[in-house]
Formats: sequence, C-alpha cells, structure tokens
Amino acid sequence: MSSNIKSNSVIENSWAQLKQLTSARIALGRSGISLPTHAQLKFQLDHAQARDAVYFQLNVSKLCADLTQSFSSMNLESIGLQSDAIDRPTYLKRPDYGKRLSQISKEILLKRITKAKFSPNTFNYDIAFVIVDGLSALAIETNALRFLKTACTNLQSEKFTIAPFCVVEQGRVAIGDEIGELLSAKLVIVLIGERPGLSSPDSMGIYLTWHPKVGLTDESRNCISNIRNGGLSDTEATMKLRYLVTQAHKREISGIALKDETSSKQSLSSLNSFLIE
Amino acid sequence: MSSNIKSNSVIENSWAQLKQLTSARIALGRSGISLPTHAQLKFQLDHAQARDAVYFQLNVSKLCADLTQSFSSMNLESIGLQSDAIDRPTYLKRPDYGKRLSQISKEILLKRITKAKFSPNTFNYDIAFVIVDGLSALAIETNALRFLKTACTNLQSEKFTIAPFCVVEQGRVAIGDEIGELLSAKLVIVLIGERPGLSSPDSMGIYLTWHPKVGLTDESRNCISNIRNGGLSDTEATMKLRYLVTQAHKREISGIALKDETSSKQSLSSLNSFLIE
Amino acid sequence: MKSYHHTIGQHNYIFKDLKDLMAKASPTRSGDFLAGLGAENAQERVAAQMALADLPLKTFLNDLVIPYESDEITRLIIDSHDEQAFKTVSHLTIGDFRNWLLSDDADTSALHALSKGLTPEMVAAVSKIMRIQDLVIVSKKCEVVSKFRNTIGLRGRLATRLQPNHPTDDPVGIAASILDGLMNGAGDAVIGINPASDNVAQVTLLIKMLDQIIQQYQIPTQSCVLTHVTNTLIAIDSGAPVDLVFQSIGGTEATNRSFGIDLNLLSEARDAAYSLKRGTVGSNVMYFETGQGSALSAQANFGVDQQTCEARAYAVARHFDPLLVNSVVGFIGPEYLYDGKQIMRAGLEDHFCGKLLGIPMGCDVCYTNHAEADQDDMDTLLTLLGVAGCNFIMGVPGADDIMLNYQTTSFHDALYARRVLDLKPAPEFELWLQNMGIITDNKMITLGHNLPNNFAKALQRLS
Amino acid sequence: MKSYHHTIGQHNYIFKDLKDLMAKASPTRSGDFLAGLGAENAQERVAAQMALADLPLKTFLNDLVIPYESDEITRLIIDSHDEQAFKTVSHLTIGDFRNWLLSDDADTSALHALSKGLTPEMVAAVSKIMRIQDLVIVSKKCEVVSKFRNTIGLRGRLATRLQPNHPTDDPVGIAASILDGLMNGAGDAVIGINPASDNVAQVTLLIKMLDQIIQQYQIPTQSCVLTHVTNTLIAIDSGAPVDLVFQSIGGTEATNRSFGIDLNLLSEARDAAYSLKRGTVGSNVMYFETGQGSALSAQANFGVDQQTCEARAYAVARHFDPLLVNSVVGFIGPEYLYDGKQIMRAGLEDHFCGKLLGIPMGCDVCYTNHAEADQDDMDTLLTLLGVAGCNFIMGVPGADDIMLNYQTTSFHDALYARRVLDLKPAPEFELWLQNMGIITDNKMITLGHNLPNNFAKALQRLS
Ligand code: B12
Ligand code: B12
Repeated sequence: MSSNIKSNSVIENSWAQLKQLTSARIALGRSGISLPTHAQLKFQLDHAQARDAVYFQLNVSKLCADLTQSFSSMNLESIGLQSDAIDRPTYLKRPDYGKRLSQISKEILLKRITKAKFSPNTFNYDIAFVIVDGLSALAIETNALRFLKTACTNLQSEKFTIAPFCVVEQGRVAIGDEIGELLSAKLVIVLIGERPGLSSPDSMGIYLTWHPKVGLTDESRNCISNIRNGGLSDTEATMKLRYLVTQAHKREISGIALKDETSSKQSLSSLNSFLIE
Repeated sequence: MSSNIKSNSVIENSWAQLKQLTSARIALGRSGISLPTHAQLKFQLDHAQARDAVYFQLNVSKLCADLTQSFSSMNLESIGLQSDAIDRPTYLKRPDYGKRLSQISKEILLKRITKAKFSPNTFNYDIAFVIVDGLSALAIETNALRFLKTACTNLQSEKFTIAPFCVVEQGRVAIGDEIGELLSAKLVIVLIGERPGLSSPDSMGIYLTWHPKVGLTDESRNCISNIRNGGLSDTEATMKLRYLVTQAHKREISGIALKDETSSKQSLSSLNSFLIE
Repeated sequence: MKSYHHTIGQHNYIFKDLKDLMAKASPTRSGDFLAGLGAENAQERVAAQMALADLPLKTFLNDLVIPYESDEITRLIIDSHDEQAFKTVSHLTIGDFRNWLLSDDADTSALHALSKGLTPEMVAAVSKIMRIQDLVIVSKKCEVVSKFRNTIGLRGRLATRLQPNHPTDDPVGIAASILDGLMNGAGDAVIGINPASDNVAQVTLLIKMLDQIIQQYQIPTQSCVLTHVTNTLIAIDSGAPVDLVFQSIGGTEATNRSFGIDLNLLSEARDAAYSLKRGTVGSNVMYFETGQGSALSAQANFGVDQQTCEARAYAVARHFDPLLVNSVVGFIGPEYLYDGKQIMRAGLEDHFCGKLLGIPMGCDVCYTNHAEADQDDMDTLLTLLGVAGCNFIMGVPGADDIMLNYQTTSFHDALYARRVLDLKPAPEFELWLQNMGIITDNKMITLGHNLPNNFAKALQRLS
Repeated sequence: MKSYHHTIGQHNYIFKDLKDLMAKASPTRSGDFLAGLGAENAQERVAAQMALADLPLKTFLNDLVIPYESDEITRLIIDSHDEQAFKTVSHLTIGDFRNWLLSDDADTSALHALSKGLTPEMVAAVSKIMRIQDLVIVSKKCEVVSKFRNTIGLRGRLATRLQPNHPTDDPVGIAASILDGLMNGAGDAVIGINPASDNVAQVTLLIKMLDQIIQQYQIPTQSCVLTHVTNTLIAIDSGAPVDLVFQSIGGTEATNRSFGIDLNLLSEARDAAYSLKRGTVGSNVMYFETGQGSALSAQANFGVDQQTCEARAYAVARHFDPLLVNSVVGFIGPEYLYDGKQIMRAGLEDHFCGKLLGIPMGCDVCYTNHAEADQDDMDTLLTLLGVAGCNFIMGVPGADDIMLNYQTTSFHDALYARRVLDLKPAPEFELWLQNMGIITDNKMITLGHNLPNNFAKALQRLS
C-alpha cells in the first residue's frame, strides 16, 4: 500500500453513454468487482421507497369522482368497491381474499345492477372497466384516469356499451371475474397496479377476460403490461387494447388462443441497434 | 454404485460407551461427516420442546401456598409479585422491564413492609429469598421448593433473619435488587430459571447480592449455576450457598471480590479420568 | 387412502394421508399456511418428519399424492420411472436415504446413476428432513451438465443468464443492457429477454436481434426470448432463428393448463426447436422456469404442499432434456415465501431436488418489494448456492429488473460469487471473455480495463 | 457536539450527534431499538447511511462517541492510534473507504499495513454501509495469524475450539466430550472449558487435567478454562499450568467494570501468563470473548449503538495480542439480536470489524432457545463465515452446550464447513490428526474408521 491512494477507487465504465438508452441500471462502475458505494446506497433508498409504495392507499372516492366527471359526456358512473381483504397485511398474505368482493361491496353492486335493465342469458354490457389498486395504488392514481380518457375515446367509435366504472381496493386481477359476472358484461378489462419495481413504483397492467366468471384462471386472459411513464405509452397500449377488444368481441374468446397480432413498430433492418453492424 | 447399499449408512462410533459419563450429545455417529438422521430429528424435537419451555407459565399462587405451608414452622410467609413486563413477548424483548417491579407489586410489597417493623439505616432482614421464573418457569417449579427446604434448614443454624419469600413472574436477576432494597434486606438471594437448554429445560441459577439496591450490576453478585437433576445437587449447591452467605455477612461484600473457596471434591490424583494414564 | 401417525410422549399425531404428512413435515412457509396445509406447531412438524423418515422410499410409487388417472404429470412420473436404477435404494426408508446421500458412498457417479430411479415425491420428502448444510453438501456432489453452444454445469463453474429486459421491449435499450452484461462477464447460460409484450412480431424481432449479436461477436452462448411457448412455435414456423424454447411450468396438469400448456405442446415445441439444429456442442434446447407457489396460485395444488408441487415440475422438465431449469424462487411474493429465510430455504431445496432428479438446475435468487427480504438475503442465498454447485444464476443490471419489477442478482453479484468461491464461467464462454480482454486474471476473476475493439466500434456508431 | 444531516427529496433528516448518526445507520437489530437508538424507518436509515458515507474518516479521531476523559477504552483507542498507517487513508470519506476496501488495490498486505491506523469507530461505520457480500469479500482478503502451540488463521484453514462443558464440571464427563471432539478433528484453536462453578480449586483441577491430556497425547494445541480473569490469576499464582488467560470483554470502561475487570487487570493477567512461557511456536496468550448487547445489558452503552460498542471491544482485545477473539454472536438472546437474520448480519459484521482491526477473529455461531433462530440459520452463517475466512468456530457435541444452555456449532458442523469449503485445520494439528489416523484423506477431509491405539487403551481403562 502506498500513501497515494486515490480518493475515488471506483472504476467508471467507458460505455456510460449507453445510460441514455435505457432506465436499467447499467454502467454503474465498479470497486474491484463490487458495486460502488454511491450506487449501493441509491439502491437501498429506492428499495425503501418501493416498499413504501406497496403500502400506499388508493383514494377511491376521489378517483370515482374524477372518473364520473371526466366521463359525464358518455354518461358513465363509477362505483367504489372493496375486496374481502380488510387491510394491506391481509391483502399481502391472502391473495384469495383479494380475488373476491366483500359482502357489502357485492350488495352495493347488485343493488346498482337491478336498477339497470337486467335480462338473463343476454349481457348488459359489452365492456366493464374494473380499476384495481393491486400492489401499487400509486400506479392507478398516476395512470388510470389519463389512460382511460385515451382508451375510451378511442373505443367510442366501435359503439360498445360500457358498464359503470368499478374502482376496487385491495383487489387482485381475478376480482374482475366476479365483478364482470355480476355486471353481466361480455368482456372485463382490469386495470391494476403491478407490483412496484425498484425504478418503477407506478406501473399499471391491463388484463382482459372474455365472459368473466368466478373461477377462471390466467390462460383465459390477455395482458398488456408496463403502462407508465417510461414504459408503454397510452397510445401504444390503446392500440393493443383496441385490437384485443375488437378481436375478443369478433371471435368471442380471450386468453391463450388470442394473440396480439398488431404489427411491430420496428423491423430489424430499421433497428439501428448500435450493437449490430 | 452397487445394488448392495446397506440399509444403514451410519458409521457408529467405537467410543459409544462414553455416553454414560455425560449427558452431552457425544458419539452420535456419522453419515459421511454429517449428523445421522436419527440424531438430527431428535435434535429438532428437543428444540421444539425447549422453545415451548420458554413460554411455560409459573403458577405463582400455588408456589406461594406451597412455600407458606412448607415453612410454616419457620413462620415464613410468601408474596406473589410481578415485574413490569406484562407478558412473555414483552419480557423477551424488554429485559429492562423484567428488572423492575410493576407499580402494583411495588405497592403490595410496601404495604407488607410497613406492617413489618421498619427502621431506617438498619436492616429488616439478614436474607431475602426472591424466587423468579426467569427464562424457565419449569426450572422454578421443578427445583425451587425442594432446594429451599434443604438450604433453609441448613442455614437455620446460623440464625439469620429471613424475609418473606417473594415469588416473581417475568423477572430478571436484577429484580432482586429492587425487592431486596424495599424489604431492607442485607443480602438478597435470587433463585431464577436459567434459559432452557436443549437437554436441560429446567436448570435453576442462584444469584447473591450484598446490600441490594436498584442499579447494581453483575460484578457485585455471586452466582451458583446449573442446579437441576443431572446438574449441581441440592447438597452441593447448599454447601456453596452457605459458604457465600456466611462470608458475605462476615466480610460485608459480594461479587467479584468474594470467591467460592470451598474445596474441590476431587483432586487430580484421584481424578481417575480415563484419558489420563 | 392410508393415514400415517407418529407418537411423541403422550401425543399421537395423525396425518390423514401422504400429502398431509408431507405438508406437515415441510419447514415453515407462508404458502402452505395459505393453503391450510402447514403444521400447527413445531412439535407437529417434527412428528411428521419422524414419520416421514420411517417411510420406505417404495411408498411413493404406490401411494400417489395426485391420482394417476387425473393428472398427466403423475402418469409421466410413474410411467418413466426407472425401476432398475431405483432397485439400488428400494429397500431404504427416507431416513436411511438421507444417511446414504450424506455418506461417502454416494459420490457423483452414484448419484448420477440413481437419478432416473427417483421420483419428485421421494426427493421432496428427503429434502424435508434435511438441514441447509445437508442440502448443500449433497447438491455439491451432483453434477448435471448440459450443452448447446457451450457447456453448462461443470464442477467449479457458475454460469449466468444475461437478462436485459426493457419495459417496452425497445431493442436499443435491450442492446445497452446486453453490452453492460457482457462487459461484466455475464451471459454464458443464455442471453434471455422477457418480453413485456405478447406480440409475436415484436418477439420475432428480438429473436433476430439476439441472433445477430451472437453471430457478429461470435459469442459462444445461446439466446432466448421468454414468451409463451405458443408464440415461440409461431415464430419458429415463420423462420425465426430460435435457439431455446422457453416455458414456465408447474407440477400439476391443472397448473400447466392455467399456463395454457400441456406435455404435448411442450413436445411439439421441443421437436420444432430440435429441427433447427442450431446447437453446436450439444442439443439441449429447452429452458424452463418454475417456482414454489404457482400451483396454489392457479388453485391447482390439490392439497399437495408447494415444495412437492415444485419438485413435480422438475419431472416435467427432466422429460425434455433441458439446457436450463431454474426456480424463480422469490418471484411471486410473500404469500408463498414470506421472507428472506423462507426464500433461502426454498431456493436450496429446489436446487437440491432438481439436481438429485438430474436436471441442470439454476436459481433466480430474487425477491419482490412486497416481501420481507433485502439484498443481504440475496447475498446469503447466492453464496450458499455457489457453494452448493448451482449451475447458473440471473444477471440484470444493478439487480433491478425494470420490466418484471423485482430484484434478482446483478452482474456484480455474479462476479462476487465467482471471485470468493473461485467459480469460472462456462469454458467456451470463459475463453471468449479472455480473448475479448474482458477478464484478465484467470486465477482470481478480474476484469480488464479496456473496451474490446468491436464494442468500441459499436459505441462509435451511436455518436 | 456536532450534529449531522442528510436531505432526501423534501425531507431533511437530522442526527443529533455522531453516535446518533451511527446508530441510525445500523441495519435493524432489536438491541438498538431496546436502547431507543434505532432508525425510525428504512428511509431514515438510508439517509443516515448516506450522511455517514460522506463523512471523512478523520472525523472519528476528533468527534469521539464516548469522551476521552471518562472512558479508558476511548483513551486506549486514541493514544494507540497509528497516525503513520492512517495517513494512507486519511483523505477518504467512509464511502470512499468502502470503495477502496473493495478495490483490487486493497490486498492482504495493504489491509495488514493499515490495520493499526484504523479505529473501531471507523470500521464500525464502514461496515454499516456494506452488504453481506461486501463484508465477506473484504474479510476474506484479511489474514490475521496468531500462535501458541500451533498456527491459527492461515488462509484456507479453519480451526475449532473444543468446548467440552459439563453442568457440574465433572472431569470424567468433560474427558468424554474431549475424546469425542478430538476423534471428530476438533480442538486446534483451543480445548476450552467454561466451568459451571466459580470455585478456584475446581478450576485449577480442570486446568491440570487439560494440561495432562495435551501432554500425554502430544496434541499441538492449547488449553483454557474460561473462568473469570481474577480466578485465573489466583490459579497461576498457585502454580497451575495455564496456557491461555480468558476473559469476556466489552467496549466501554463501564461494561468492563460490570464484568469486574479493567485494562490494568488484563495487563497483569497477560504478564502472568507470559511469564509461564508455555507457548512453543508463539506467545499469544490471551483469549477474549465479546458479543453485541453486553454493553447495553450492563447499562453501559452511553447511547452508542451495540455494534459500535462491540467494535470498541476489539480495540481492547487488540491491545493484548490475543491468540483468539470471538464474538459469541447469538449468545445473550433476542433482546439484542432478534432472529436468525440479525444474528447472521451481526456475526459477519463482527468478523469483518475484528479482521480489519487486525485481531484473530473467530465466531461462536450460536443461538438460544428464546430467539427466533434454528439450525438452518447456523448452517447459513457458518457457511458465510467459512467463505469469509473466519479463523475459528466452536465445536460442542451435537451442537448442544449442556451447561451454558445454548446451541453452537457441533463437531459435525465444523467438518461440513471444512469439507464443502476445502478448509484445513491448523497445520500442526492437521499433522497430528493424520498421524493419529483420525483424518485420512487430506484432499477432501475424511475421517478414519479406526480408534487410535492410545485412545483405545484409554477406553479399556474404563471397563
Ligand atoms: C407475478 C407474475 C407471474 C406469476 C403469476 C403468479 C402470481 N400469483 O402472481 C407467474 C410466475 C406464475 C407468471 C407466469 C407467467 N407470466 Co407473468 N408476470 C408476473 C408479473 C411479474 C407481475 C404481475 C403483477 O404484478 N400483477 C398484479 C397483481 C396485483 O395481480 P395478481 O392478481 O396478484 O396477479 C395475477 C396476474 O399477474 C396474473 N398473470 C401473471 N402473469 C400473467 C401473464 C398473462 C399472459 C396473464 C394473462 C396473466 C398473468 O397472475 C396473477 C395471479 O392470477 C408480470 C410483470 C408485470 N410488470 O406486471 C408478469 C407478466 C404479466 N407475465 C407474463 C408472462 C408472459 C407469463 C407467462 C405466460 C410466461 C410463460 N411463457 O409461461 C406465464 C404464464 C401466465 C399464465 N397464463 O398463467 C408477461 C405478460 C406478457 C403479455 N403482455 O402478455 C408479463 C408482463 C411479464 C413477462 N414478460 O414475462 N407470471
Ligand atoms: C447469559 C450469560 C451471560 C451474559 C449476560 C448478559 C445477559 N444480558 O444475559 C454474558 C455473556 C454478558 C455473561 C458474562 C459473564 N458470565 Co455468564 N452466563 C450467562 C448464562 C449463559 C445464562 C444466564 C441466565 O440464563 N440467566 C437467567 C436470566 C433469566 O436472568 P437475567 O437477569 O436475564 O441474566 C443475568 C445473569 O445471567 C447475569 N450473569 C450472567 N453471567 C453471570 C456471571 C456471574 C458471575 C454473575 C454474578 C452474573 C451473571 O447477567 C444477566 C444480566 O444481568 C449463564 C449459564 C447458565 N446456565 O445460567 C452464564 C454464567 C452465569 N456466566 C458465568 C460467567 C463466569 C460469566 C463471566 C464472569 C465470564 C468472564 N470470565 O468474564 C462474565 C461476566 C459476568 C459479569 N460479572 O457480568 C458463569 C458463572 C459461574 C459462576 N458460578 O460464577 C455461568 C454459570 C456460565 C459460565 N461458566 O460461563 N454471561
């Protein structure tokens, strides 16, 4: 050891310019072969914050009010509901509870439905939107309203009948099955907060299920994922959604047999991936 | 690999006869270099049971009644007390609470004391016995009464004045300091359940403190440990106790400066340790 | 249905059937409690373990946890069971079996010869009475080698999957992470992208890009886009250069149905990949992922504990001679594995069971932000798995998967494990790393200071 | 008293002084909460870590966590600080220091040269911003060697203390455990008995017995009876053949006072042991034990977090050139280290801090029955410490100490660590084990099948 230890023993990466191409934690440099102090502490902070995001609570009444107001022209109401999971710790431990409505919420929903014209064997609605906090209420607060404005405007041209928005606390994807069934909707579209990531505490996923009913599993759904700032844009997500919604109605299916066949925006020749000559 | 794998791959130890000399888990054999299945599962069971022992609750009223009855000839009462730790989980997390009496217990004790003749600067009693569940109420239920009979009988010849027995729930060693101080005793002798071991869930320890008062630390105490069936016998423990008690009263000290100088029962020549020729 | 029991002191513990016994014998984990299957307390657990230890291995061939008639995986397990190999241990109880596994007789070749004679239930059962040190010491003796464009699983080596995910599957963003990974010595197990989208055109684009990168830089590794197997089949049909077929699998037919797959579909996919003959040093073409909890999550566990379900998934994997299998151990969340301790135990059990069954087992050492776990737990599990001889781990930039939203091992983590445990990359890949000047010292893994020329050129294309 | 702060987003976190900052920066442990010192939440902890990372190492020479005037250990730390050695790193912050420790420049000799320039508070501080993998990788680079009748701490070796305790100090019972341990390859660090009794005559008897056993079988190891240092002094005075002087020590003067000791007493004891000149290959005569929590337990922590108190105990140890120092990490109970996770982290921190400070650090990998820990946790910590290059661990029959009432590593555990990590016993002792036929294969540690003749003869004396 000599007395001329550098203040900074970190070996920086010569490919640091790539950082602008992705939000992934690339080119962090190294101390020996280890993560430098700065990156290490940044990670710890992000972890602390992502854990907080899990416990963030959805403001249901505000979201309902905002939805009702935003979609007043389309005459769409919104309903606040709760799953059978009474609080966050229960929600985390009991996904089964998060898949079912609480007794009270079920009754609220049933009361609303009887008000609507209800005839057995036919469906009340073409589409039901169910907005669920999932593992990130933040994702819903950040993305749901904005996205729905784009999506509903886009879908309007297809003249679908749309059920009242259901906003659900402590819910899982599968709660859409019960709600869709109770609403008697042909297709349920669940907007849900994906589990918070270290760099993306606010990512929203969309799950579509044709002829929703309690007990379905995931092979009967389709998924559009990673909707957020820095992820999939509203426009792209809407394009995918429109494709899946129209195909589902046309072919009367969803899930594994229904593929997203919208064409890719890019072709390999146009790739311009710097790694390829 | 051949088809003639033995049913039992355990290599037994040729020194298994030593097992009779100690309750330590010696000569367990080996599978390769690992613990054989039988010994492994036995260990797991013992661990499950030792953990239960931690949560075993002392029957204070029964022990008080038994003590009062057993020492009626000596006219010794007994008092049931509680520490500031309200339950077992609190006790485990907060040793500080276990070192202090609850407010109610303090009042109970004070009330009793006023009844006794109380004069400042002199002491009420030569010895106060404090019986504490500690980490093993089982140790106290198994050993305390029996040991006290031997010990008190033995100490009687010295004509010590003895305070009422205090039986304490959720206590630590240092709670003897407060009790001894309140009782105004020259010497406090704490009988306490040592933490339960895998093979000895019922081991009792004795701690002596001269001029007990709140705030003392362990250098001012003496300890006699491992009193139980298979450990130190009542007779041996009593011999040590008698020595320490008389010395403490004579030299007016306890702790690091007071050594157990009773002579060893064995001498090296008489050792007959098989390992030595 | 036979019941089992064990007496401790005064208490006679009764287990209503084999799956109840196995569930109660399992070390604590939240998923078994969620399923209502876990032991009530530590003593009941030990009683179950003792009863299990006394059970002959043979029992598991007769008393089936999921009926033969109703589950194609049970049929696969029973029909493909190698009786000849089993004969050598057929007289042992689970307890004896543990002793034998730990004995010096059970060396690498003995374990190898036995593997096809073992069923998932047997290995799951023995794992339940093993401590972590037992799991490590036995796993370490196993060596399961698989090959495609390089050789994975050799003793003293640890490979990594380079996992360059991106939330919009942006090829340029993905390429950036790939370069970062390669420069940190990652990518020998596979360069494998989880696509955010289900779009086959996009998936195909990514497959082509990976192929071109591998070709251009002559990297002795394989690529994979981890989309649903049906998508990969479409891609192969349309002429995409597919190296490995990926699929998530579970241990019951119904779990797999919830994943939209069955054994036939997997066979079809494997044949399709075989037909492309893209492997150079070998032809293991399948990549499977598993993870405790998926069966229960799909309501398809049938009262079987989650670790036994998991081991059954390895029977599925084994049937298709995979290149890579890994348990994504902390991926789903705390409802199945509550905290670092449960994740660690599960990861080591999974690795042990996979290795004993003869599959090339890796591990996605990971956790989610809703679980009670952190980087310290990952370091710990990684170290243990490294000692246990795990075939491969994941590598993502800075441990943060920005698309799947979870934390797994980083490129740095892999270097740590390689350095402190003296583990090398796959030999072909190691040579490439040396030729590129990415690693310099081959005694203690050390990274070079210069950017290889061809990467430098690539960077210039950006500016 | 200087206060410290750090801003995250909108929130300005304020730490009222250096010890508050250090406490808040500590990874979660129950003892710091018991003391009312722990961080309120994860974000506050990170804020403290960030502030700590920005702190110059120099700070710790000026801003003293316990005043110079009131504590002889602070005085020892400051007065014996090697400024020359410190100069090389004096311009670094804690964050830079971590980077340097991890860098390839910080090799074994660099770390060795630096150790006397470091204070306990500096190493405690840097450990707080290190992950487990960091603690392992840096510890592994350190090598601290000590000698008495054999050589302990050489790279690639792991020694064990044979701990043959007995609840009544029965010499015959103790001898039985000793034979069991030796036959399992244990005892190179020391054969060390904790006496149940405080009786000097009994203690002396045990010292003599150990001496005779070591002589008779010519075992290249040392003995110790772990009684209070004042008893050992009396024993030496009376002519007992004392190899090592044992004492529990803490990191504040007041803690040591509660143990009935001070630095003078330790000096006196060391001189007494030196004077016996019983070492053959070296003259390190002290054996110290420590453990997080002892300061708070004695109400002698003065608002300093328990890990920093612990590191300060190593300054005491270092001053006396010990043969052995170990943290009895899970010994006291859950009020200081709540569960397996906290015990593991503490064990690795302690080992790291000790090694950086230049003391021959071992670890009593252990837990009590009132803590939330089990054998799996011990296997895990043992493996990590083995990788980290720990000097020695304990060995008791079947992991169960029947006198101290806790579980520590067994003889089998030590063999596990030696086998999977390829670690050898101390060289002199290894040779003895081979000559006795106790170990046969010196590549992968393997035990022989025969009882050595002299042990067989001893057994005959019994019947
Ligand atoms: C967790 C997870 C899983 C878990 C789900 C189990 C569980 N109990 O959570 C497991 C490991 C089993 C899994 C499997 C698969 N998954 Co997944 N999964 C995720 C992940 C990481 C998080 C989901 C989440 O946060 N949900 C929100 C919570 C609050 O809701 P939940 O009700 O608890 O979760 C349900 C859904 O997440 C659903 N689910 C999970 N994955 C998928 C995939 C599809 C296509 C569908 C319809 C539903 C579904 O399963 C859960 C239980 O019902 C997402 C990535 C992301 N950023 O969201 C990928 C993601 C949704 N999965 C994906 C894929 C491709 C799969 C697989 C098809 C992979 C394969 N080739 O087999 C399989 C099979 C899924 C199926 N049909 O059952 C893709 C979907 C791509 C797309 N746009 O269609 C995603 C976006 C990531 C990826 N690229 O791999 N997955
Ligand atoms: C835990 C323990 C410790 C802990 C205590 C800290 C704590 N917070 O618990 C630590 C590691 C600090 C410790 C230190 C020492 N201990 Co100690 N310790 C024990 C142990 C294993 C369990 C005690 C117990 O269960 N108490 C019951 C609980 C419910 O009460 P508590 O109020 O929580 O515990 C208090 C007492 O245990 C006390 N204490 C602990 N050890 C000692 C030793 C003496 C001499 C005294 C007076 C008090 C004392 O400290 C605790 C806090 O106040 C016993 C072995 C046993 N089987 O009991 C040995 C034991 C009591 N200790 C012993 C010794 C020798 C020591 C040391 C003197 C060793 C040394 N050379 O430095 C030191 C110094 C003790 C002191 N004067 O402060 C001997 C006593 C021999 C004797 N007959 O006098 C025993 C029997 C074991 C042994 N042989 O090592 N010990």
